[in-house]
Amino acid sequence: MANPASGNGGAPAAGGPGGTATLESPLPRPGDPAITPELVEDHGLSPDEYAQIRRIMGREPTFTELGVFSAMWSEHCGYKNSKRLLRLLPTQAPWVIQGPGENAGVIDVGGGYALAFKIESHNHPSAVEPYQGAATGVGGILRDVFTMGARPVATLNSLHFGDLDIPRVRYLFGGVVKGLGDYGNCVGIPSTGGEVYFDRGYEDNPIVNAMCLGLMRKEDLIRGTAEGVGNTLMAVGARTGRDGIHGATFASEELSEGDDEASRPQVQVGDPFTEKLLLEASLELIASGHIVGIQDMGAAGLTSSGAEMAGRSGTGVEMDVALVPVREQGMTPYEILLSESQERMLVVAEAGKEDAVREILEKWELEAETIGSVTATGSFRVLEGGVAVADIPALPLTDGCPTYERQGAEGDDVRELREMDIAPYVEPPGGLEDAFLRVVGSPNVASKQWVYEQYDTTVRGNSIERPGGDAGVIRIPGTNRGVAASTDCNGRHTYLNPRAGAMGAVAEAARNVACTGAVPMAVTNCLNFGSPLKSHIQHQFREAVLGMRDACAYLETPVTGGNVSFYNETDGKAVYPTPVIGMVGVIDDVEAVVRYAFRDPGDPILLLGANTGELGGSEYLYALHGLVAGEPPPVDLPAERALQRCILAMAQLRLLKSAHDVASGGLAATLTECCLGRPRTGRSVGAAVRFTDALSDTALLFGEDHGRVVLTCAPEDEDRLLRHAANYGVPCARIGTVTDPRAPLEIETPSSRLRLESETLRERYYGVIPDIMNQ
Amino acid sequence: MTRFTVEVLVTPRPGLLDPQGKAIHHALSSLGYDAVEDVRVGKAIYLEVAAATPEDARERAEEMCRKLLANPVTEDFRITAAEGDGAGR
Amino acid sequence: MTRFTVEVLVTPRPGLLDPQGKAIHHALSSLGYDAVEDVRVGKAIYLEVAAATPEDARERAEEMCRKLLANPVTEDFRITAAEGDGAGR
Amino acid sequence: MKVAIITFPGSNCDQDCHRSVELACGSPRYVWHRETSLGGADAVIVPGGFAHGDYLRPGAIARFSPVMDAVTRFGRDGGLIVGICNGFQVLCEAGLLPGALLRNRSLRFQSHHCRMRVERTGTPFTSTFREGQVLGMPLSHADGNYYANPETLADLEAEGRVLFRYCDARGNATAEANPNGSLHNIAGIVNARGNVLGMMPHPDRAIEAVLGSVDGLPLFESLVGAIARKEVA
Ligand SMILES: Nc1ncnc2c1ncn2[C@@H]1O[C@H](COP(=O)(O)OP(=O)(O)O)[C@@H](O)[C@H]1O
Ligand SMILES: [Mg+2]
Repeated sequence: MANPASGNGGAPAAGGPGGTATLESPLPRPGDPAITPELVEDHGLSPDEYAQIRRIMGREPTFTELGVFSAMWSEHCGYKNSKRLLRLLPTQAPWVIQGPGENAGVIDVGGGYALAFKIESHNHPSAVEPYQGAATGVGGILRDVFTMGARPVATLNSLHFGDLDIPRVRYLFGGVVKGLGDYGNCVGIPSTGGEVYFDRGYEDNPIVNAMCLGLMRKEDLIRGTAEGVGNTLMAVGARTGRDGIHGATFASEELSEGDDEASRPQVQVGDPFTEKLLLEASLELIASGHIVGIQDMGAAGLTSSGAEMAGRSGTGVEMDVALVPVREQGMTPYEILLSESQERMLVVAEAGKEDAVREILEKWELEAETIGSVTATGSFRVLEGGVAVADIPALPLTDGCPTYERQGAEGDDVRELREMDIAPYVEPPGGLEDAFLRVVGSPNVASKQWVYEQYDTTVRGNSIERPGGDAGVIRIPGTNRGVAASTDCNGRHTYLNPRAGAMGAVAEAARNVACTGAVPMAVTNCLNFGSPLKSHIQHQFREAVLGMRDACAYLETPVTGGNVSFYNETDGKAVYPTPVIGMVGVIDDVEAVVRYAFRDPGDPILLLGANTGELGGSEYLYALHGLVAGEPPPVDLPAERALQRCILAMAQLRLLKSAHDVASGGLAATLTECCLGRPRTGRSVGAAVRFTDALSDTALLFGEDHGRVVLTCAPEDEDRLLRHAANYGVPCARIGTVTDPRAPLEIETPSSRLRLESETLRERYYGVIPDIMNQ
Repeated sequence: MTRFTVEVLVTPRPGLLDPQGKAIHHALSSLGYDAVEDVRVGKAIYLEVAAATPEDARERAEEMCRKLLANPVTEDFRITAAEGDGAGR
Repeated sequence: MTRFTVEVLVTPRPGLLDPQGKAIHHALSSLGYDAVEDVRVGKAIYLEVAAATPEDARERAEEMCRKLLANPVTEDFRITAAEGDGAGR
Repeated sequence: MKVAIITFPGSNCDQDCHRSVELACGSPRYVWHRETSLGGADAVIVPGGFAHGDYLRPGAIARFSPVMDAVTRFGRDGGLIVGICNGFQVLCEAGLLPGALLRNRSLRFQSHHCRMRVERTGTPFTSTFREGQVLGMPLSHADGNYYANPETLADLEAEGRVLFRYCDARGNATAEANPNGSLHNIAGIVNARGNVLGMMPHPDRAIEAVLGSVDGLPLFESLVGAIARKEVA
């Protein structure tokens, strides 16, 4: 689904446009259930919404039409409860080629190339069946990208789970990671990064968001439109089955003919091999010039792809469901229109080019069937063996969904937590060293090697920076140019203060990109929340959007699309508000990419940015005290922008030997990672670090203040770096020196001295997740 | 206690896409086996269990299936045998 | 021609390490199923075949096994059933 | 010095191999799996990926692709063939190499850096390496656990047909250095005649310093050199 952040907000057309009158109106189909208020309610439509549907139609809708409306006016497709707020997001910049509203956003990355990118949630399917749910999530996001004409070159993800000591969480986590991996690996797309958080706030509702980056020559961009009256609609790819038919709850007997209820599974199974074929075939089709539009049959399948393509081009479509290749017998129009079977596309072929299209698909052992055509009627018209079963004005279907903006208020429980005095918890119960090892060994901070080694990270030979550092960097094939990407959202921060948390997610994602030497360019987002019908969720959503707006505007990283996932709750308990940010950036020369690990003994270590010691919402409080409390770190946007500009300038001058941002787990985590280096290939070094800040040891080592990066450079470049920082007005101080391979990490503060052996840190940092998962 | 071999067959639920079955079907067709009309692929699991009676062995196996061996969302299971040692090897 | 369902069971050859079986065994043990002494995991493949007789169906399946369905280096196969339509579903 | 790179519908590393051959000064060309001829190629690479989705068993379906008859004939005639990762699996299934690749001991897909020792130089695939040289390169597979029956294994060892063995940084073939459970830490083998190589790690992903390793490039240089020597002989 397209995120209508800048939605064109078309007012619903009054009544059906002219032209439809000459065609016969659909009649109820034999076997259709009667439309009752209960049936309408089961379809997730309010009485008011139903009244509006009747006004649009000028009559009672048929059962099939009701299904179509229910899908298109669902939260997922219609953005009922988010559209108005999303319009506040900045969406423009000179480099934005395609903003919100398409399958994926597109930006100009220079050298004649464009980058298509998008993130999407698959939370609920992953909670039901983690392996298939996650796998099909990857499939969907790949299709969103290659339907723009771009070849997928990298995937990322953002995962949030409950605590790993719970067996079901381990099952979900293991299944999701395997599902993401197996699917992307088979299609042959390297994974370049992501994030995983564990917190009890996600125990019943895991968050599984998948992101994809794709590259194309600028002139190859194609959109999901149904242009050209008389052009041909073709269903391409896998056959349509009864999978994932939209969430109506009535008895199954009314739905299907003759089949038992077990034949309508809610789970969709992914077929990555078919996806790979579909990817190659689609790119070949687009390059052939035989087609004018293409779109994934994703959520709400044929319905949303057909209606959206017509809606975008102001045309109509007419299709006959009897022509759609099906996997099962006896499927009704309702089922065919709403099926969410995977690995399918809707293609608009130029009239007369159908055979050429079929030929390309055949090469890839796929089917392409003509199912209808583009019309001038402006309506979404569906036949079954020539008999009309649905005829709906397309524009109101796609743009006429009623939107709501409810007033929300902060929940009292959250306010209490945020305002809680955390001072009593600042003293670590078992001493500083114990606290250090527990923070570094907390699954949130510890290495995600166990995760990303299940993903192919090197296929296709362009992975410049693989998972494990700040942002992934992928080279544009055949050039020296690279694109960087990072996904970020600290759900604890957004829970305690959605506005500051969302700003922080944008700031952190941009900082991660900047640390590699790439310029942050644009954002895709995935907004994972509870029920929008609740006041405190509305409040969270609004605040998060506003925080994202401010940060994206200030950092000049417009939002080009994304996804909203509401109703992430179980038994009335919602997930933490989790606005995941997927940030992309560009670097001109991948040889200049900056890595995160310390390199050579004797190199000076500098801290860019100021320590303020923010412990609110920190990993320290959670790992040592089980607390989610306090005011999370604020974002100083001007300081953040200066820091990022400064680091980019340093990278461009090739003054940096390493750069690593400070996030979860504070300086303790960052210094540990810098010393340990990459697993398997890296070389651990020690460091001698000394802080003089007038902060408590805990605040200094574990504070998660934004706007900080740990750098190293060659000894002779230290002065230049300091002068640079002064020019940008960014605090910068030398905090220490890199020491010998395998030497300890030694930290001195005004009140303590710590000496952490390399082997101890390694065991904690690399060992904890494998130990839990292999138990 | 005797040792029994319990054969557990775990199959994808009807209606669910079975990409593996589909691919094998496709391969068999291109090898000329046109008479094959459908293929579905599941798992065959052989458990060597110490139990007092065959029924006992089956019962335990059934519990294991529900708990671990089969995924109730996507798979059905059948317990087809509880014989002496080493069957199904 | 009648339609038969042929059940093909493909199992790792004895003596061969079966990491999947080992993992399931381990998981069952940690769930407290101490009575399980060994686990081996193979594939269950159901073929819907049009054939004149059950024997005919089995024979064809055997050929398919030798050609494609089983790897002779690592796997044994057994054809255990050729029944009417839809069995093993 | 034409090198045919076989492309199955699910091949993912065909482009990586193409670039590797180019960097080694050979002339790569893709051969689609439905072709029945290798177009006069001097050597063949079967690249990595998921040839036909790797359903059933990796390589099991691919071996019936039309092009495999030509590849098999080419191999039986002494032509040089390299199978990398999925290509190794395909060659085993096709009977061009002995043994089989089972599921990794971890049961997980594994994608990470590995080290392997060059066991023998002076072959068409290893002439530019040093004996005992420790190479570092990525591996990326779910089924790389090499298995062969005891007789086959004994033959492989006795005839010096194990070309690459997983090892640690010092070159010791230890159990810890074995990523997937392969018998005898086997990472790559050749057939009895010595003209067909199969290996699990990816030399095709170790051809540029900016990507972390150039240890794979000599393999392609050896291959191209062997063809050239044959040409002038
Ligand atoms: N689910 C995942 N998939 C792939 N890579 C991941 C995943 N989770 C974490 N990583 C990688 O591990 C590294 C550390 O992640 P994280 O702790 O989230 O870093 P940061 O705090 O800098 O964003 C990053 O390089 C990230 O890409
Ligand atoms: Mg970071």
